[in-house]
Amino acid sequence: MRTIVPVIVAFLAGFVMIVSFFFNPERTLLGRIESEVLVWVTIVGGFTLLLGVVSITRVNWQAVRTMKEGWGYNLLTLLSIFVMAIPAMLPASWSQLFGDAEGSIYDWLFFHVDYPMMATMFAMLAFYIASAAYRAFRARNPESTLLLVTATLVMLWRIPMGEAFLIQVGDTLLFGYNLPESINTYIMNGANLAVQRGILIGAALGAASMSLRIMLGIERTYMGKG
Amino acid sequence: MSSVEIIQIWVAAFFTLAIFSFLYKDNPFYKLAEHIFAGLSAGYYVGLIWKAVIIQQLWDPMLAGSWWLVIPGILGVLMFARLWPRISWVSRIALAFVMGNTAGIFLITQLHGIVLPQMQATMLALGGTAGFASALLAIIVVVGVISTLIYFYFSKEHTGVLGVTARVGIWFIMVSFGAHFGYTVMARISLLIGRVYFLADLWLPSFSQLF
Amino acid sequence: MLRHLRIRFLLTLLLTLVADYQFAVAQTSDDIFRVDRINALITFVLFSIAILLYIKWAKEGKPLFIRKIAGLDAVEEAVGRATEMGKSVLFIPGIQEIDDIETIAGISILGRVAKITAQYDTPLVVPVRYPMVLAAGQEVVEQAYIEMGKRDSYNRDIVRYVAGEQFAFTATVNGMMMRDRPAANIYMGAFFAESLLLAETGNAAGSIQIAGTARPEQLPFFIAACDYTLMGEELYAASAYLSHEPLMLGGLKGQDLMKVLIIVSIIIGIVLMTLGFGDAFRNLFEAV
Amino acid sequence: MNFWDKLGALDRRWIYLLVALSVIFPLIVPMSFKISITPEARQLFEAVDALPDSSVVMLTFDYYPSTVAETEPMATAALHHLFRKDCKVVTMTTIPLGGPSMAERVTRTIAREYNKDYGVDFVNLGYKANWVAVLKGMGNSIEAIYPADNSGAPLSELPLMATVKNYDDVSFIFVVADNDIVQNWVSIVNAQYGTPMGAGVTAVGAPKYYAFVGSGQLTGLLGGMKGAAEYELLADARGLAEKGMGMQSLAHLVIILMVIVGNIAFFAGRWSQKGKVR
Repeated sequence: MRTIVPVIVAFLAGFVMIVSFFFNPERTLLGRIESEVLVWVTIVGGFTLLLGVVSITRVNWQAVRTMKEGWGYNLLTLLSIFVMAIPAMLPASWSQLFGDAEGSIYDWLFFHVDYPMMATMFAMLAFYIASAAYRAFRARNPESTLLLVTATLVMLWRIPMGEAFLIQVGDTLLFGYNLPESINTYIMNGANLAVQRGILIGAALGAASMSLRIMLGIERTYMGKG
Repeated sequence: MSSVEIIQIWVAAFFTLAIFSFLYKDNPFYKLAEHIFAGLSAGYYVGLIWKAVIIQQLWDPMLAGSWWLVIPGILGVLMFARLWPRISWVSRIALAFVMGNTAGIFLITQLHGIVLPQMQATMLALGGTAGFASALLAIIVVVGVISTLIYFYFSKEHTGVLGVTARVGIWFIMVSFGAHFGYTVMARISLLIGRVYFLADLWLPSFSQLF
Repeated sequence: MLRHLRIRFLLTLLLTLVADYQFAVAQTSDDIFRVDRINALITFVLFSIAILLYIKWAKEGKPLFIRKIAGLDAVEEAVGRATEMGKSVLFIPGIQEIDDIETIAGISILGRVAKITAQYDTPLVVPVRYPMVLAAGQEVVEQAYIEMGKRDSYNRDIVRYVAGEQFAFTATVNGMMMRDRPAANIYMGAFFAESLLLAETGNAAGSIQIAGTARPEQLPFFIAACDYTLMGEELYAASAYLSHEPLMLGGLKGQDLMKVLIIVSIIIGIVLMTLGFGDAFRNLFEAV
Repeated sequence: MNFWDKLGALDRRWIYLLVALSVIFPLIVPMSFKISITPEARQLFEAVDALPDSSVVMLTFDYYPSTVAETEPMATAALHHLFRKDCKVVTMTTIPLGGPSMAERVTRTIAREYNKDYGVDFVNLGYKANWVAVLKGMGNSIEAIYPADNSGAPLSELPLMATVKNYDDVSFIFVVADNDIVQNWVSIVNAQYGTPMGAGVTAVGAPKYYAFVGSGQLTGLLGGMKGAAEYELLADARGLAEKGMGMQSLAHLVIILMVIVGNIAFFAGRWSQKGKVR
């Protein structure tokens, strides 16, 4: 019961999609079912996101309740959740601070607090890359040498200053050979395209094989224990 | 700049700098920012799902007569059974519904939308009449695709012809990853530029307004 | 009997679903069956048979050959070096939950590493980010120590829980690296932006570094900063090679068979195209 | 400790400082360069440019706030181009964190410049969960997946959506994304419904999508901030990406320099140690 029901549900939810692919949806009952199933999936999918929120709330609440070291920070997380969520759920007709339109608390907190932080998180990586470039990226063998040389060429090619430099090099040393153009043709649309295609095909087979196993209930890791 | 705008900019600048402060070392400002960030993001989800799913996809249509939407609604609520170990198996039904559907779509689209077209695009005429450059490009693509596929083929030892091809594959892979490397560096720097631009273009000018 | 019923059920379901109900509003094509998608149907059927057959064989215990991945030799060599130097080995099974297949692959490679460290009494440290990964990791390592007859050398602190967000976890692990200066750092699993920071610190600590991940945006950094890197599918193959888990092994073999078919079709296509009459063959692969 | 060892052991904060300076310097001393256009960007621009007036174009905001520096200039330039051509624009997003807010704000800001009316000239569908089902479901009926637009107005009340029922009524899909979703747009939507599409992606993802341009599944591709700058130039909508190119240039040079100096220090250090042992 605990496994057989989910396995049957998973199979049917996937089976409809496969059959409908090979038949004309407009003329069969299938088309109707397919449409409805897809709507349902988008609805259930929404609840998965909420589940994440509930477990963040739980973890932080535990920390606050047991006064774990640094629980003040956890309290801050809890407060932030409520300050953001509650005004958003109140109808905008009550006050323009509610809802999610421009001028609401929700919109303001997103654009002036959440947004800059998220944008900055990844901006930090520029610094990390530079320091790793200096301290860790070594041409230790022929393979990594080739990788670093290609990387350098591509980095030069993607900036206007570097492109001008590459054209200069081509003009003076290589009898007017257009270096930037051949980087685009032979590296990006040649070797790179070929390898990405090979990897894409391999990854697609892997994803399809995983999907097949999930649909048939052979693969149940996603269900977890219990 | 109005005073509201100045406050907005200063709030955003404070949190930007608080995150950047991690570069020096882990510190209370970073921790503060990090925890507020986690909370606001979770709160954003609540507001979004409330509006986009619960109101727009469940409540309104059900009031309009689509009573059967109560089924996905219940399935969605079942998802929360995960939080209580004793009944957590019930959540599997909802999860299986979503996973099974995604798997069904993927199973077909990966083969039909990726494998077939990518195979077809590799079937190039070698040594055509279009000139040296395009002939060379066709050879690079063909050799690259096949040798990459062979590099990731695990059912035979890489010796003999297979070994040589796999060796060629690794060189191709290194060129491609080099390109990837260059592009990724570019991406991270662009993001830094975005933030520096904000600080220099909006935040700094606000100083003159303040004093 | 049950099998028979299952097939009957499927057929009935199929027929009900595709019966011509004529409630078409706008018809794009007159056929109920999409004849133009027959190539996808054939691919789909071939693919399913290949995967399922190999999984069946793997479950039955048929000997299925997978070549040893060169990266595994590198892992063993690195652990050997650590033994010679009398220093520890650091292993990180990625920073994702246990339901990520990269984490699962990482954990099965951890089993192999633990066996070698158990054999030579080399200290092993495994920081993890999730309680579930902690449980799985402890189970695998304990099993390895028992198998090597070193139950006494095992302690629960080998696999340890390091809480925190992505960068906080990274900072803690980096601290461990600089303090203990392990002889070898092994990264196997799902890594994101922290790949850079870990590999850089490991380099500064003078450790040998072996990495394995399937994320294409992190691979180049690992290749440039580590001594050996398992790329993409190699990670899964290494794990299947070690664990002989039927689902992984069967899936991998089935995919391999498909790869052969794909390569052969591509070559036929190229030959026909080069000879000038390949368009008909090429059109067989048209996706509509 | 000799010179090479010292160089190798340089504190990383000096390197951070160097990176910061390389990005700040061009702000103080503005530099301008000629930006060249790659064929992939030109193909995308030409495909959009060749659309008949008042065609319906779907523009996706499939990016998180974390990559706005790369992606938003693309979305902005595309909107300028589309509104100037009098195309009808339908926007949507598969990103739960910020996607709907950013789509709303960017689209409305630019629409104001061209006096476009909401509901007639453009519509923001917003977000629905589980993108695989969303992408597939819009092939049958957009209204089934999106009963209402982002602000809650029923689709039946929006004049534009009366003519846009599913992908058959969309002439072109312009995907702006910072994740693997592009691959699903291609394999689910383009492969099954045949709607032409082009993509603007972050530089991290760009190398992969050359394979889709090569197979004709994508008509064109913009990669990272440079790609955005190219589209800004082509569409004559100069903005942030073009301004960023100067900073980008110096920072790339710093990274390249770091790789070279780092390797020299490493190998020279190794070489001098070898000398000592002998």
